[in-house]
Amino acid sequence: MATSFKQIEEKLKTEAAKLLESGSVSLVLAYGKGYDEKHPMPYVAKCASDVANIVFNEFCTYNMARYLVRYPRGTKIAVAVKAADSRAVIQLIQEEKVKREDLVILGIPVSGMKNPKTGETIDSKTTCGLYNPVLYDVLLGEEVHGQPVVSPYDVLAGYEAMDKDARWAFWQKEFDRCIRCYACRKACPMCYCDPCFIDQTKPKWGDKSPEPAGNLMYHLTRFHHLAGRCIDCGECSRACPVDIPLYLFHKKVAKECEEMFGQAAGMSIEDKPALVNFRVDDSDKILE
Amino acid sequence: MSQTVTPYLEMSQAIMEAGGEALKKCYQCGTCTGTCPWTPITHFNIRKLVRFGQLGLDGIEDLMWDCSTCKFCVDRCPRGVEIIDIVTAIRNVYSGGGMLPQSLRAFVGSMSARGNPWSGDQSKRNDWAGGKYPLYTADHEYLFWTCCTVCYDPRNVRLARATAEILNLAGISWGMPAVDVNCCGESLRKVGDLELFDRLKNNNLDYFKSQGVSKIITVSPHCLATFKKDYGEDYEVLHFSELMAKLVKEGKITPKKDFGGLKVTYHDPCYLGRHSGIYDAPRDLLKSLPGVEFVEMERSREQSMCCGGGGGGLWMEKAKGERLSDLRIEEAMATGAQVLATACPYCITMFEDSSRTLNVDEQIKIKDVTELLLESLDINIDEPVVDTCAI
Amino acid sequence: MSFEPKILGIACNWCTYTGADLAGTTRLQYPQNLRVVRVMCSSRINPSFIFRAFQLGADGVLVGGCHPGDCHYNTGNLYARRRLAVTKKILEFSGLEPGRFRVEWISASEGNKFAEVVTEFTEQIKNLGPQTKFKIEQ
Amino acid sequence: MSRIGVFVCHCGLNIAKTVRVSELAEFAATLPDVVVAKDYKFMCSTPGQEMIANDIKEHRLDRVIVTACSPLMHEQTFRKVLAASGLNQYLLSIVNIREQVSWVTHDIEEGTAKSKALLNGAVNRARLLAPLTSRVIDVNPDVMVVGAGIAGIQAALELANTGKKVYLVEKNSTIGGHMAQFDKTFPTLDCSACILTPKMDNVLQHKNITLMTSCEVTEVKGFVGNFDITVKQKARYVDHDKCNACLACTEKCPGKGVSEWDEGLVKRKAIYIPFPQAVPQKPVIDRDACTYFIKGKCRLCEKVCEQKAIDFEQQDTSTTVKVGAVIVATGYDLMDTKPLLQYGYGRYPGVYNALEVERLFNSAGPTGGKVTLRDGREPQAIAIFHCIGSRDKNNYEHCSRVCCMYSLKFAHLFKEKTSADVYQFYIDMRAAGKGYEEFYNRIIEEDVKFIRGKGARVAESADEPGRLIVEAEDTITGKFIKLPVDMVVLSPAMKPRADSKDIARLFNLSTDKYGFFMERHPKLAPLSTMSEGIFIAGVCQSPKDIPDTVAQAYGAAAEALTIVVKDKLELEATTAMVNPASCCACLNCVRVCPYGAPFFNEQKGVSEINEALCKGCGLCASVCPSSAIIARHFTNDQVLAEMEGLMEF
Amino acid sequence: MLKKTAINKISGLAATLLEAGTLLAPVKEAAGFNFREISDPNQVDLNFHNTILSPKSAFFPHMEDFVHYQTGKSVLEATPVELNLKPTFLFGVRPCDVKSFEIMDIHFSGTGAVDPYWQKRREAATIFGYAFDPDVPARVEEFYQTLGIGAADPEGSDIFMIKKDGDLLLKGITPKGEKLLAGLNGLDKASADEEKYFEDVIVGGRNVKTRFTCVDDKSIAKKFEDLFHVSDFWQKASAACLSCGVCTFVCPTCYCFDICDETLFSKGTRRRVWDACMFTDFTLEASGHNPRTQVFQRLRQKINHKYSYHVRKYGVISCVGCGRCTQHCPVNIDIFSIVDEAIKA
Repeated sequence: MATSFKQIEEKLKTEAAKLLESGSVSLVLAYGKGYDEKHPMPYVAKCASDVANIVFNEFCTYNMARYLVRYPRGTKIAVAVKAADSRAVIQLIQEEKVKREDLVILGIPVSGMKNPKTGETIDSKTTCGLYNPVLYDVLLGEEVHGQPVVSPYDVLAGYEAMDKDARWAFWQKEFDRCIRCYACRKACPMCYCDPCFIDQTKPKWGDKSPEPAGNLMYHLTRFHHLAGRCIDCGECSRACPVDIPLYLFHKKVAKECEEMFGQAAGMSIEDKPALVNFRVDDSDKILE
Repeated sequence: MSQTVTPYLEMSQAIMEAGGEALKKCYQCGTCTGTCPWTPITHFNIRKLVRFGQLGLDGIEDLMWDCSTCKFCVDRCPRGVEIIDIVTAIRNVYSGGGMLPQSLRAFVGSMSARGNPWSGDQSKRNDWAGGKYPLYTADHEYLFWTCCTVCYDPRNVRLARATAEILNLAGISWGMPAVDVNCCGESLRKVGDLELFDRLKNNNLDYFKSQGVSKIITVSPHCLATFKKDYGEDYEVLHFSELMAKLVKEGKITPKKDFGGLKVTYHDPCYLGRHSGIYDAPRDLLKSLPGVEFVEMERSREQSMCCGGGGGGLWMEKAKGERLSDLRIEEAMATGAQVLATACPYCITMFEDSSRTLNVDEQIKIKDVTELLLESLDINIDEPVVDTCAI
Repeated sequence: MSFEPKILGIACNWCTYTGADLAGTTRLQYPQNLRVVRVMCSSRINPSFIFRAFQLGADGVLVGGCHPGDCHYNTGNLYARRRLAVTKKILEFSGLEPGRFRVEWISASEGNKFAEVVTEFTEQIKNLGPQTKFKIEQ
Repeated sequence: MSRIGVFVCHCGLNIAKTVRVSELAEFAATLPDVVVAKDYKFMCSTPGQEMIANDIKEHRLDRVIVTACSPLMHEQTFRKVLAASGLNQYLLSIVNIREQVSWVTHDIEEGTAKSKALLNGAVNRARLLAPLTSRVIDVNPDVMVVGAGIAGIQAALELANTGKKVYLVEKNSTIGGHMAQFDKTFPTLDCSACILTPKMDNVLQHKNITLMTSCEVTEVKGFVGNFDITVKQKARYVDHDKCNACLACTEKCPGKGVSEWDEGLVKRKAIYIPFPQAVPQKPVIDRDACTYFIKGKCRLCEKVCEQKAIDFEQQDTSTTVKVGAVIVATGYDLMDTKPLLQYGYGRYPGVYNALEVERLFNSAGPTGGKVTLRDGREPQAIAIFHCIGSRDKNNYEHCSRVCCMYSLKFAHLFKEKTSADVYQFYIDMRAAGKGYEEFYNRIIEEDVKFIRGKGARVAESADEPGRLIVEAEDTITGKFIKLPVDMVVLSPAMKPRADSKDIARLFNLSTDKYGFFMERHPKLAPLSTMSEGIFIAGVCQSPKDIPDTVAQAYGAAAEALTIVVKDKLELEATTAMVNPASCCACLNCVRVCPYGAPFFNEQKGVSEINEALCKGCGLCASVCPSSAIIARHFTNDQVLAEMEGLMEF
Repeated sequence: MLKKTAINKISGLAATLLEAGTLLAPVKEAAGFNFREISDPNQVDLNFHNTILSPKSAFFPHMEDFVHYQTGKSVLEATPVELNLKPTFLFGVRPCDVKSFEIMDIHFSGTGAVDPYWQKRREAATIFGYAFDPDVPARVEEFYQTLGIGAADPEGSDIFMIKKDGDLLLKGITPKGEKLLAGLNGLDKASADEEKYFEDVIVGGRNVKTRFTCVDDKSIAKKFEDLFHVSDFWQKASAACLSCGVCTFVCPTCYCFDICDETLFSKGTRRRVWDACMFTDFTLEASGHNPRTQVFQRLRQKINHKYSYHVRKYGVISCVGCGRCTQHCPVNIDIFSIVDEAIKA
């Protein structure tokens, strides 16, 4: 029997209070009240009295790993993570953006999350399909079992089967809508570059205006930068105000990377990010 | 007779255009001649043939019909010259000029008229089956490609039936081709009739496409090599020995009968060995038969002798003492083997002939690996009721 | 007039560029559709170079590097292999014809391979026709 | 706004034949920022260079584009012109319209069109070129020579004689290489030992040479002028400092090993010197053959050694040597002919390979210089097969260059030492070299039979046990020859040392497909490599004879000297740097750099690059997601601009 | 005079307008509704509450080309982009959004420096305001009432429209609107009941409940001025902020832009593109210095600009309470809550 949202919230509060009171962390990245119940917000508790503001419900979709890089290296942080979020933490550890010993990972096993924008239950096909955190120090509930096991890549079948021209037309339609608000990269826990390559003027990789060419350059390059790093939380797609299904492309790249390099992003802190790594016996077949 | 010749480069050009491009590469070291199985027993000189081709010299027509396309020279050639392509091209150029030897005319004629080399009635192509086996449809996994020789040649019909029975025993999903398919055309191509070859090929390809064929089993290594290399399409083609070796290995079929110490040697057909690189599958099969003592001949595997039946040799007359199959039988007998096994209907035909003319057909039996396997599986095939033509 | 594609080549200085020079030194003939950018190592190739090349109207892009294991910088091309493989997958999933992007390992001694690859690739691009998807229309 | 000058070279007709050079110059003149565009017959000639220099001054050029041959050819030439004219040499761009245009097409339309596109790209790139300053580094004056065959010995001696300190590293326990195995050398037939051993001795005595035998290079760090090379001293189990070379140990040793020196034809002791003139003439223990190491007891050698030089506890040790330049002269192996089943090598005792025969002739060899077969008989008929594995698509495509001549030498020596009939089976007789044709004529007159046809097969004779039948076509008569002989000599292909790819990796050398080291330019820089400061000599580059090898050794020594005679050295300035404002501290650069040049500055929170270690490959720039790394001379801007130019027309 | 048409026959009206010029109207898209230029009258869909993007793009497009140029040998050939506008009908704008045009006018023409592109587009346009549906409650994010805007304020519209059951009632507000309405074919005359209904809805609109807090322009400006240095307030407010540009891009009163030159080969365009004060590089100076590197600084700037600086400079809050920024914020940052907190602080 899965732990209820309310129970998780209580445990989250208890753990947060304990950690802050003992001084073992200086902040807890969790969820707090928003302007109504259906719209909670990412929340940073900095002292024991902040803990009362912590909430957890089915609308707390945000990937709190995204906020880790905001604090100076060495800050002791407790972070509440769901399944995919924990993978983001692992990936950040791999990339040495945070150190394992500076973190207390509060794992939340959960299913049935809802998108606060639409109020609908999030289809697990649009995320990494895990329910339990991969890495945690404290698990704030019982592991979720018995949910249908979905391959994170099943959703791709239809798009992979598409004729290339149809697929081009599909993506063109999607990317043409982009208004370059950059919510996708800002919501992404792995997009911590500032400036982003697309903001550069020297070199100027692509047009700044939301035109097809610049949009294509921005998105394709971003997919490449996230290759082997995207942990499939789906935040980019949920953040997008014009509903571009970015997760599809990220999934495709993640799938190819997993097949080619035998490693999925954010599954083990022992791994090295796949694209700044190699094996001498990598096959030339990957280029075919 | 005058020694004076003038190089006739137009002829050389014609040969290159017919596919003998490799002429240019040859530096006349003689490795081919030194390797060629014909060199010690006939006047045939493969290097000379290439040299005559390079310069377009007269006299080439006396040399060009002896090559049995065994590929030994090609494998050894330090320049990587595709000598068989040159032979084929030369034959094409000259036979196009009406220089086809008498013995091949019936062969080519039958190919042209009936689509098979044995003057067989096309409608009777599948008579060997006696209606017992299904025609290939898209529902079947494999097309079992029955070589014309196993369909029409009475000696080889056993091979077709043996294969069919083993396939059924192993539970393979298969069908045989419709009667309107043609010979794969391998020998025809090697005797140089590239145009007719293309016709036969396209007819077969149309059939494959119309039936949605993707996997093919052949009994003849000649069909195997042709489908793989000359049809320009990507079918999964398996020689029957490969499939059987796999089935035995996986335990799908288990040879039972004990041969009681039968001494068997194996002759590598050129088109299965050097042309297709399959050496182990038939050996593995033979070794899996209980009570068979397997012996190798001196020249085996990559260095195997040729039976002389390739490149149109099967249809040509050779004088006694100029037959490779005779030499090969002697070599087999020197091992003390009671059975000379092989895996090619052409080799079978050549060796059967030789063993009779050498009068040793009682001492050494010629068998296809398939036949031995069938025997070990205790399957009895009735004598086929087929109206075969005269050969 | 028949379609004459524009093909962008990006070649590493030590192997493929030198191999291309060797093709010239030995007077091998190949189609003139390829225009080569020289970089020091195939690992210098930023994936965005490839995207940009197609946006600039390249009908095909050919990347040449040292054979894996023979990189002048030891391991550069081993990284490049992975990065370019991902680039290729991205291009394909976006809907670009798979044949338009190719990576070949051509050593400094393989002038003939360079000529062969260029000839074959040019032919392939001709068959694919003009690249219109990424190209920015002006 | 730049002021660009474009200079189009005709290269005689090399370019002008398939590119309309004047049209190209006119085209250049229409491009933005191009203030002068000219074409000229030979831009690299003195008048050509002067023209560029004058135009730089006259038109106040700040960028120069030379449209000519490959930058690998003349980039340095024209950089010097810029430098002499007061312009930073990195403001030069070369457009390669010879190797990559005019020589690869016959069509002047295509050639001209492609040249225009390439030039347009170069103009785009030139605008963005930045002046760069070369780094100046101190140069270590010492040199390392790897491999102590005739090439390595000669190079080491030359360098040492100029007063430079040389580390001569040899894998084996003695120097000398293959040449020390020979008895006579063609075509003069002078005694190999007589000309080589004095040199070997010189090496040992030379105060400037540090001889490192039984040593292997395990790691190479640093760069031209400042290499740090780690050398592993393999355990010899004999303390050579103590050993006085009395060799009492070798007499008493009961162990038996296979003599590598004698190509496995005989056995040697477990503690041994490879041959009497070995340098150093001090023994080593072969662990695999030593009774003590195998069975745990014996130590006879230790007992007889008065110097107490035997040390069974000795371990491999490593030392690091600092040098300014390296000469690699690792030589060759013969190809293994066992897989060529048709020749029966390894199966029939009568079949020998060339090096085995060299040992048979050698008076210090296994038979004391007598030619006897493995069964002790003297051969009555001998066949020598040329081109075994050489000139052969299935094995090695190259001609091994020395086989014809040494096969002739063998024939002579066989004639001299036996009464056998000698047959040469050859494809083409190659005797280009001083005195070589004369030598060939001499051997013909010695009644050696020449059969023009490649040996096809060796079989055992059915009639005469122990004899061999060789088969081949005599292509001159077109007859098939079956010849009974007692001995067959194979002249196998020369191939690089089995570990040449490892050496290449260590020293960052390119190799061809067989593992021969690639020279920087086949004609103009045959001894330099793509790695600055590393030179090659001898057969490790390609098969060659002793005179050529020695000539290369002299050359390589001179090349190495050009580096180590200087105190300071200018390095390429094309390194990478980090723009700290854009660095997002992802550490990708730190992770990927093969040279460890980038590092993370914790204090500033950004990556930085140690430019002394940077070799300018640009890998860091491409893995930098925020484009913070600038790969100088190949910046993102420059590449993108060039691409845009190339694709415009 | 009040006219009417059945909402299910709206395409007829659309077709008429389309014949007369350019029609911009709400269109249903994958993510929701947006104003788009209509090519097919059937595209017009009034079954919306409000659009994702505000209608500001009708006068201030995301991208506006100013000059096309060609780089040449020595001279740059530049051709200014002329706007040749047909009469434009901006159809179905909610009252709070209509109010935003008034605020934007200050910047693009009101201070004396006239932006010709804005002005020309503005002059060519006839605005069809559209009251929020009286039967549908306001969205939780909306708070236009706080800013004194009614759900059915006709001011600022040329023609104002109110939905009544299946009908759409239209009334000319300005002379321009009246004239246009009079000339439109296919509209029915409304009944007296409907006239009364129309006026009732306008009045009732004043009382439609949205979120409300008492905001006085001057005092809120002062309040924020006082809070400027209370960084704790801003740190808390921005703790979740991702610093993306969604809020500014959907905002009807954000008008910041960047001018960029986009060049390819020898052709180029000088173009105005929306920019966002929430982007890091918004304040990046050529020297490399950036006065606003922290998220809280940027959020503070945005809110101060709207509620403090703007009031001081132009006497009016630069916010119309449409609630788009809150609704589309990926992490639910709510400007109303921040204002409310500030008042309480």
